[in-house]
Amino acid sequence: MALDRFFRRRRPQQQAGADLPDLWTQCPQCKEGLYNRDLEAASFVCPKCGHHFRLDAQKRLDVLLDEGSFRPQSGRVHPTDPLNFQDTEPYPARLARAQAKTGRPDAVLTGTGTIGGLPVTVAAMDFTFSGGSMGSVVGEEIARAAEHAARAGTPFVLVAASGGARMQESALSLMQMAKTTVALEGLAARGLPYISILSDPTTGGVTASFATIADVILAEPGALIGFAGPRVIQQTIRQHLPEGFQRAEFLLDHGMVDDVVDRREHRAYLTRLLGVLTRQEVGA
Amino acid sequence: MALDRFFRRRRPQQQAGADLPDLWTQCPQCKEGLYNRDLEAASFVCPKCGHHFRLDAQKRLDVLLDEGSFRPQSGRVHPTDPLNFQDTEPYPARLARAQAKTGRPDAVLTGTGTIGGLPVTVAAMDFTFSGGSMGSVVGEEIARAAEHAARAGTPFVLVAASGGARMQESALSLMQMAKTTVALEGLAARGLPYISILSDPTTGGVTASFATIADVILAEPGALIGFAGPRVIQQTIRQHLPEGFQRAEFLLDHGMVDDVVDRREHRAYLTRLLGVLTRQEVGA
Amino acid sequence: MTAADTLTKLEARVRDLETTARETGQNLDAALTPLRAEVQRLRAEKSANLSRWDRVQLARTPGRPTALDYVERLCTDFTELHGDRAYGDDPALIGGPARWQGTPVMLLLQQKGRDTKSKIKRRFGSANPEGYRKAVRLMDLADRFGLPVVALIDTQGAYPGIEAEERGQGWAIAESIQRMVRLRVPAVCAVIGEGGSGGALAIGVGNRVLIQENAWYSVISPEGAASIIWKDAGKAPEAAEALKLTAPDLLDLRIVEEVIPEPPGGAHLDMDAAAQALGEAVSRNLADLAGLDGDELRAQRAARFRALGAFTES
Amino acid sequence: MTAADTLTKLEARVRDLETTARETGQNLDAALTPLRAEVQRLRAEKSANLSRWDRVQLARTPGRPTALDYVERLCTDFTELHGDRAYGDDPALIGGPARWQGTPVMLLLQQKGRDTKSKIKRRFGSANPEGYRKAVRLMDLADRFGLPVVALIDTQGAYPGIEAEERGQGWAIAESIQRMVRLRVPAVCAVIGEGGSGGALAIGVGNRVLIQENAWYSVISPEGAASIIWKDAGKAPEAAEALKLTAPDLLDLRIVEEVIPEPPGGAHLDMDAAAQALGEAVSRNLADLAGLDGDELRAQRAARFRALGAFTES
Ligand SMILES: [Zn+2]
Ligand SMILES: [Zn+2]
Repeated sequence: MALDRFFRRRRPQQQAGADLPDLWTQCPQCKEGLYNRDLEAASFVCPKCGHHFRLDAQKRLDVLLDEGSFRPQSGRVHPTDPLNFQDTEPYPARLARAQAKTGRPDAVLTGTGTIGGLPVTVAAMDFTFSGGSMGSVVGEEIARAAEHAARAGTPFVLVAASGGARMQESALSLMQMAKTTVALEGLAARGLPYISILSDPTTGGVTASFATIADVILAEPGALIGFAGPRVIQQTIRQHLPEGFQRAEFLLDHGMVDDVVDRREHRAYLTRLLGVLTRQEVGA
Repeated sequence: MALDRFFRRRRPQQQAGADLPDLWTQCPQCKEGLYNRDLEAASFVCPKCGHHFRLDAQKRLDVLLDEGSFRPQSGRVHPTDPLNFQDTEPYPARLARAQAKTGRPDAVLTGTGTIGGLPVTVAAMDFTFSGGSMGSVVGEEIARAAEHAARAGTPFVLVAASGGARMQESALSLMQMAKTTVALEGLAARGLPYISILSDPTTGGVTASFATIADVILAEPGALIGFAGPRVIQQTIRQHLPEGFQRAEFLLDHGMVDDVVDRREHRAYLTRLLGVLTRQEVGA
Repeated sequence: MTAADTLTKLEARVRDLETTARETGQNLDAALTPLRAEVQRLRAEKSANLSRWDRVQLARTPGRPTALDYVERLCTDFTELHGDRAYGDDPALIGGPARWQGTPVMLLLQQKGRDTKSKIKRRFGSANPEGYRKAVRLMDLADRFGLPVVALIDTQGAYPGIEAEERGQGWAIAESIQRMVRLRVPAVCAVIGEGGSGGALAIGVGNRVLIQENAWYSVISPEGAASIIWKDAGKAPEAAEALKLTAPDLLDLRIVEEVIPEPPGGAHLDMDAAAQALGEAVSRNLADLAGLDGDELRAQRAARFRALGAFTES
Repeated sequence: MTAADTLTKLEARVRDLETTARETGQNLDAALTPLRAEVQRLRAEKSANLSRWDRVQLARTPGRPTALDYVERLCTDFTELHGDRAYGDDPALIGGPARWQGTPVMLLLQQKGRDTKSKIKRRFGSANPEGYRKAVRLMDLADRFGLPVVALIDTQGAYPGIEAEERGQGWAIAESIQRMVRLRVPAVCAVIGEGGSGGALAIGVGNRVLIQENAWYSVISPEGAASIIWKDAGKAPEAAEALKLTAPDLLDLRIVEEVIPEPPGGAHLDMDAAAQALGEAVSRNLADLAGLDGDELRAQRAARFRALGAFTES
């Protein structure tokens, strides 16, 4: 019930984090033509209408962390094909394509960096890799990052972007929901903050596990966030979905997220918040 | 906002627990004439329509506990007039009248007994005393009973019946909500079950403190249970209250009570439940 | 004639003879006994050759025992506790204290309903957030009173409704998973029919996870997978193959510790026998865990789930 | 002429002179300084003679500082966290981490609103169950991160609405009280305006409870009490007398540890000075508690509330 909506659809004009093919990009919301250089300077938020372009994991961490502070940790763990999964093409072929496209073994990038000078451990999901779907590698890397944060005594900041669990690893994908939850226990036990940022889209198993048990949950404006995808809901209940349903602002109204925060404010917001939660004076 | 509805109204025909003036009583719900002897044999539940008559504290414990097992503990703590409270009459005069009527220092009766042979500590609020209002003595006796249960290692069973906190002790009454909560901590810490039974009516401060933090909450059929009284709500929102609003069955639908249990089943229900929760073989 | 046709015919003859025996008062055991034995043999043979899709269909057979059918056969002193103390009571996910073959436990049950009316009321076992929040509350009680948790899983998934989303379906499932990770009492989970997605895992974080022979457990239903892959829910049989969702598959993947045998032909053909096998398996696993203290139980459960996943490392 | 009339007239003259000074650019301090001193003296005199009902009215004066007015003056780095993670976000009871005069704390604030629109949105500070459930969540965070809790109480009571009852208003308040009893961090509460009933106590279970000079705290509002006693909310002044709901009364009853002075005439006449006094009192109490560990803080708070009540024993 996870990958249905995003996995196959392409919106190349929205993949601002991928290689930008031209000098400018059209904003899908206000249709304004934007110079890519201006867009990047604005953290890939449309300066005209505030539309938040989707970001790949590397761009995400560039935007979030203090400049030049990122040190990657993920990358050594690689996916396999435990079920010998075959649909319209073999799973290994899918993986190879996604790996070639992103230059990444799987749909997550983790490491360390600083925010406002404060050392943090981070994980960013990569929607450009198989719709950010969560299989064994995503689960393992997030678990390791959380465990690293606990060992190193840093806050853990995770950016979610996922269509849900990865079908091609079936129940093994499902188990990542429990595995990541287990790994996050060390942070709670040590009084270290865990912050999740839900970006467009965050649905399925990710929403029903690590992304929503954070101490503080932020959402990006307009992001689609939910457990069941809108299409599945519509099929089940045969009912019109209300305007703005499952959008970040809707979730704020319904008490599910701590705030909807413009991407351009993320670093300042986290600097302020983490400083208090860790009882330190920070701000670089 | 507590006592408004019940404190002054009298429904003598419903006060089955008080002295029954005649040989028979008319059921206020089905209007059937019932022999008092039959009514008592049926735990003061109308055998025709199931209407649960209100009970005073002594009758309540007679119905709830194994016959002859009750040993009172409350009774030595007496109310005072800390605020020198004066409305249409002085508080001490009110107290004296209620004491004379009930033969009790205040609106609660506590002690020990057995249910299905299992030793328990109990507290029953007495609606016939000032509408079961909670002042310092009610708070103190409930706190002591809870503490006794923790010391003695027994479950604690409380029957609520209250219009709310006692106005005549103002903020001191309010503080009983915190005091009783503090006293109940010992049970949770020792893994001893705390069961509350909400009877008609349970409103105000009692609903917002000890009565609703029980491990298991039962309600009697038809009982009015809520925080704000219906009249206060109607005055505030100037809106019609839905049918069955704040009744036991409504609360069950809304997830607030574990079950609505006929008074005639209370002892059997608690025997079964407490046996499992205390991991004992019971049943007398 | 195929083995399946033979089996169908023999089953009909057994029923005929049983009817005749009842009607005439004659003892026909001399004839029935060998016939029944042959039926059992053919059922076992059939079971061994079931496709994954066959098993999915068995897991959905009308008349397959529901959680409450097992509870009625295995438990005493069950007290169903209602409500999440915040919004509502969910009839799709129920529970409360009981004695499981005599042992005090806390039950968590996904209950599909046994007739049309109760199936609708219980949304075919698809819980709303209230169900998962009630589960959290019951796990709090289990910890407080030292009651092992026994969870019977039987759902196609959490309910995908507008209101469920409004009230935080994902949040509620995540909290239930987290609460179960933190349990300091033993938890034994058994998939007794369908184990669909996060809605199943929400009460599936056990020290031991068992599955009945003809139950399935997967990240997505075969229909859901088929809709995504081939845009055609009708290709569910193919999706079932690909998803490796049967009990033997899950045992291979170490996602379950044990496959609980069902009576030949499926649990619905002999509820008592099915219950007996389930009861024994759960009780035995509870007994195994009884020696561990709260820290050990929590650590064992954490280690069990921390280890799940398939990857290589360079 | 009464002292009150004199005060009113002198206040008007001070305003006139200030206006003139502004308009003409003349320095009129020589005239203003003695006038202002006399105004201060008359205000202090008036304050000492206030009836209980006068103070209730002061607590409700339009323009009296709200919780956020104090936060703006005393706190830095406030991050408002929203939502109960189950149903909604309540603007009547808000909170989040901040630095209170530099000290990291978790704020819990009953916020009435500062203009008509925000007052309506915030239901004049009367919280729904979501508000209290959010408070519970914030207390969880406070414990996790070792942040002392600072609660500013200002409500006529929890909101008495149909939906509030449906979603368990009583349950939510009880949970908030219980959560606060269990805190392992210091909790300092201050009643800054109205402290009405369980809706106020829900965030009032502090190691120290303070109250501003012109705030009130009672089991029921004067109007509510008057409605019950005399069937006439208009008799609220008499009820206020009977309820002994003022700061000095509560100090006598040991329900509060400390009365925080307000500027002469009330906090609304000099928000900065009122904030300064509140900030100092809270900070000093936080400093007092800083040496205690989690067990001690919990025990001290429990003992404090366990001891409250008036009775005799035979
Ligand atoms: Zn735009
Ligand atoms: Zn009747």
